[in-house]
Amino acid sequence: MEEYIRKQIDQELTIISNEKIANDVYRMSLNGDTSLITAPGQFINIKVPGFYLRRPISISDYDDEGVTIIYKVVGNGTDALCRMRPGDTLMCLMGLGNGFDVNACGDHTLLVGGGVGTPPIYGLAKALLALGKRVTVVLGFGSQGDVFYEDEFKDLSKILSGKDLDVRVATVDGSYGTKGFVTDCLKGLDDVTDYCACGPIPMLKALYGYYDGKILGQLSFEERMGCGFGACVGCSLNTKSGFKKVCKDGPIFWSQDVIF
Amino acid sequence: MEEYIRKQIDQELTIISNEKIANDVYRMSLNGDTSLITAPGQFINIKVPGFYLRRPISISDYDDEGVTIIYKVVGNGTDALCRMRPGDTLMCLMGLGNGFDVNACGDHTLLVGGGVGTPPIYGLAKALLALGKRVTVVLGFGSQGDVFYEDEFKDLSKILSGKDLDVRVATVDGSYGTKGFVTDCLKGLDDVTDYCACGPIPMLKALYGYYDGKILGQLSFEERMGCGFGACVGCSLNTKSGFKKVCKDGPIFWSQDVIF
Amino acid sequence: MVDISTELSGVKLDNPIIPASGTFGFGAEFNNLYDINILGSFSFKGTTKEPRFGNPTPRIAECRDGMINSVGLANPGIDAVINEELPALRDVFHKPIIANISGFSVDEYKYCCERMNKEDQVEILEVNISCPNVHAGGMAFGTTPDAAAEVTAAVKSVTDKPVYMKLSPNVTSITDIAVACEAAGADGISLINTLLGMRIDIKRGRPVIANKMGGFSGPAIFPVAVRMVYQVYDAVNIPIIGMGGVSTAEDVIEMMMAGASAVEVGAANLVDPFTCPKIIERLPKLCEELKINKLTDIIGRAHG
Amino acid sequence: MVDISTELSGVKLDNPIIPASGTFGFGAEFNNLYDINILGSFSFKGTTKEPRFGNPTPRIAECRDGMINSVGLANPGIDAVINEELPALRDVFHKPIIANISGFSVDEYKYCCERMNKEDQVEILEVNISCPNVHAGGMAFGTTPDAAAEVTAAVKSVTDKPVYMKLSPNVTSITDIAVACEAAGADGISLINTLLGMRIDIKRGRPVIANKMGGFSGPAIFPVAVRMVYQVYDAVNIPIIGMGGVSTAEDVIEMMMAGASAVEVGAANLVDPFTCPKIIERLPKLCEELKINKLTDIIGRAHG
Repeated sequence: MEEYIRKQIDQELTIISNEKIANDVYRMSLNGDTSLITAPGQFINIKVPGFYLRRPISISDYDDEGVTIIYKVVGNGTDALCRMRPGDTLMCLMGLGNGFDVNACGDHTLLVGGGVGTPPIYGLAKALLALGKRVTVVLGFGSQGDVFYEDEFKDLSKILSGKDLDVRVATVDGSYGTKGFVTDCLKGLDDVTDYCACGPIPMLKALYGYYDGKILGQLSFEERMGCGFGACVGCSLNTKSGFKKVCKDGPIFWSQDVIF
Repeated sequence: MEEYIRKQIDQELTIISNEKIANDVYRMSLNGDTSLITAPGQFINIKVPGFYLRRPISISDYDDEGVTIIYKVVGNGTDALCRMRPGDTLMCLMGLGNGFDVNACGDHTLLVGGGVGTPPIYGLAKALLALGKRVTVVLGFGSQGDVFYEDEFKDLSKILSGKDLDVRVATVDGSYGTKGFVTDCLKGLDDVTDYCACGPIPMLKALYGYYDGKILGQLSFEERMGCGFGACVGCSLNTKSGFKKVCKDGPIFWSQDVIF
Repeated sequence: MVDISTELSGVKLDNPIIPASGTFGFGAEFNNLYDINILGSFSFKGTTKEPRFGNPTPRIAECRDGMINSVGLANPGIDAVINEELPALRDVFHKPIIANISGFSVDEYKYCCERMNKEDQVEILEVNISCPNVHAGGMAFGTTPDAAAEVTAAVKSVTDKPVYMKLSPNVTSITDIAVACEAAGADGISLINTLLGMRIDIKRGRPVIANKMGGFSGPAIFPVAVRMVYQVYDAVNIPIIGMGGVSTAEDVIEMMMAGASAVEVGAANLVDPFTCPKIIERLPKLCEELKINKLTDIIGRAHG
Repeated sequence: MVDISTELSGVKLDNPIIPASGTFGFGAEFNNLYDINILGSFSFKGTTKEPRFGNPTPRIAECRDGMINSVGLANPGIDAVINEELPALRDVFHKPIIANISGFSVDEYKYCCERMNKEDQVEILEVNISCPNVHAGGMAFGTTPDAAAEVTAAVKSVTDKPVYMKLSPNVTSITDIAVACEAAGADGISLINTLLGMRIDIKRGRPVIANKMGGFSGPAIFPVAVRMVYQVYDAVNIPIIGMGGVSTAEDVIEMMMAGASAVEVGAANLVDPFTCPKIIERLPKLCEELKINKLTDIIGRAHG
């Protein structure tokens, strides 16, 4: 079959670890070919044995050897995923979506993650810090038991630039960090040049309203997908520049394009 | 749930071995609870992962530790079965069907197996020899490559009674043993008191015709089954004593009851 | 403590789980395996006036996540059912029984329902106007509103037990049929019966089953069943027994949220004979997880 | 050497494999993954007169061995299809194209088919009278023989390309619809479109998809598709494109034995984008195993 194949996006990955890191939230590391991943904010689409549709999960981190994903158990498919063990293999469509445009980021980029929207922000932070850019991280969760990756973000700073990274956490119920939403954590960040965010729509909308067009943002959207690579048009988004496919034209859209 | 359960027929068995013994024919040994098996000629109904209906496979041999089945790859389900490995487990409905009535067998029982109808005849031979009864075995196959278990039958004799067991083999194309059908191997067996047979309908019918009501036989039937335990009435057989379920009233029927 | 009881036309059920007709015989096979008194009720093998062998074999075919049967209403006939099966069942089963009735003419439906009307333990009549297996049979009645109404009115005239009409999904408008049954006096609707399906053995180049086509059931058809229960709930004001591929407690909840007051479990009994006990065991726990205190509260909830 | 070529109304196809409309866009996504010239043909995204966003999201739900979509004929509209999509496709795809047309009035069907008639690379028009997603749309035409015939006659009057009517399975008698289309001049029949299905999110107690119901496809519906292709093959004398849950070379053979001259592959493309190349690779080997020398020999073989 090789002669017809132009881009083999369906790769077999092997689970290295699969561990719980917060309420219903798991981190899975997988070994395999990552050459198709081109930017933070992309996702992989996972065939979970026994389920018909694949599960699109954003990439938290990757290197030449494999990827790390962080996912929440929200249904039967992710429940089956969290029961899989090291050594098990998964077929994954690799390197889907546009990802964040790191070159478009300014001198001080605000990075915002809400709940399981946090993982792609981690990969983005790593990429921006590697480019020597300045970032501030704000994470929002429901409650203390939902919080994850605050330390991992702080560690990034030490490894990459040697000075402390400003990482702020809000919880809706106030059980950890600032009580409230991510927009309650933005004090003293007047020199922010742009923002990148992934999380629930109300959070994206609140950020959009907070900055009111004064600075631009890259916003990552979620939608129920059929295929994940632009074929079925299941996950459409109506934007100011026309109908877009969240899986292929997105999942990252510029704030000025979004219709809230 | 235990308090409602009266008879837990759905048992988990572990595969010990799974090996090819003839063209498309495999022998699988499974470890597990065999306490529900009561007679040779019964079958187990196997849930092959990925397939909706179970696969009914007759028991070739069993002891307190487990069962041996011999099956032919005839479709996707049995193909998946033959790819399973030692250590894999299978859920099986145990001890289904009536089995052969060994006490009804006479002084010299002719045992006839045709193709993959041979396996239950092996367990039956073992049971009858253990009771000190005399048997003659006739096996029919298509061709030399299809032949299996001739040696195992002969070995039975040595172990159980110390003298040679008369085992005759016919192949349709004459590439092994007598050329022709099992009914071409019956010379010199005038003192046969009764017969037990498992194989294709034409073979059963030929035997029935050969003995023409002079001696009685126990005939094992096959039919596509839904459940295997008498619930769906998928595998009915119209007999002289009424409509019967092959899975529950059979698979063994007395020759005088059968309408050919 | 979660209340998982429910009710069908005044008949109280300890739980909504009812083995579907044709997958549970007259209960004896399953009563050997577990105490069938844990069930809410059960719908016995579709009964006709005369004994029937049914269609020629083979009459079972496998599908992805389902199966096709063309059993063709094999049953011992109403005399044997009343004289042999029901007395035996009475000895072991002390819950309400649903009598499933099929027929090949309006008179035959009437005859059987009139006979069943005298059987005390039978609390509901489920009238199958949908079995797709019999060439000259049930199919016709279930495919037009007029014929469905005619059968409904006829059986209602000979029984004072609640009558549930069991509908075929192989129609353009399931709501038209359901509405016609309600208007003709039906006390409830059972749906869905099997979809008409077919498999071909590619090695032989012939249909797998002798009768070519048959009734397709199993988890594969569940989304069609949920859709039809949802539509019929909007269209009628009588209770619905939902069925079609139900295999888990989650499926039961989904079917009730679509509009079912009780749920029949069919093909699943055949591949795992302990399906019903497993669902009944799991149901209260699942209700707790979903914060459901009283199961009947969720009937039709998805209509929101 | 096995001959796996086939033919639809004089249009020769190297093999019978055709990605189904709505699962393959206008080919660009898949052409990045493999050379789509290996396909027999492909049926592009259902096109309407005006651009359409389609139904509100979420519009995808998962089922056991299948999925529900309520995309609702999202497409860029016929102007953009003719001016942008087809020229781009022409550069990369050199096999016959099937234009899939939907509409909300007879005039709209006519308008679109007349426009497509001028596109050289389009060799067959597949007219969708069955999409169950649009409230005011296609559904009505596909559910009565008269309306199906009206659309057929209208589009035939404006094109000299072969017209294949794509039928909805959500009807009491698929053969009545097919026969009406044939009588009105259809050159072929495509079937089946999706079954109308629904899923409910039991955590929220609400339908999974915004539009409540949608089109159910995938391996789960294959037995219904085989049955309908078999029935329609008996009822008409024009070629059939068979579809509905086809995922493997074995499914292709089964569909052709039921009566299909070519086979569309739908949902399977979405879960494994390499499904069509895998089938095309496997098909000659499977034919050898089954002792089939010429694939067209098996069309309708199961009718015996």
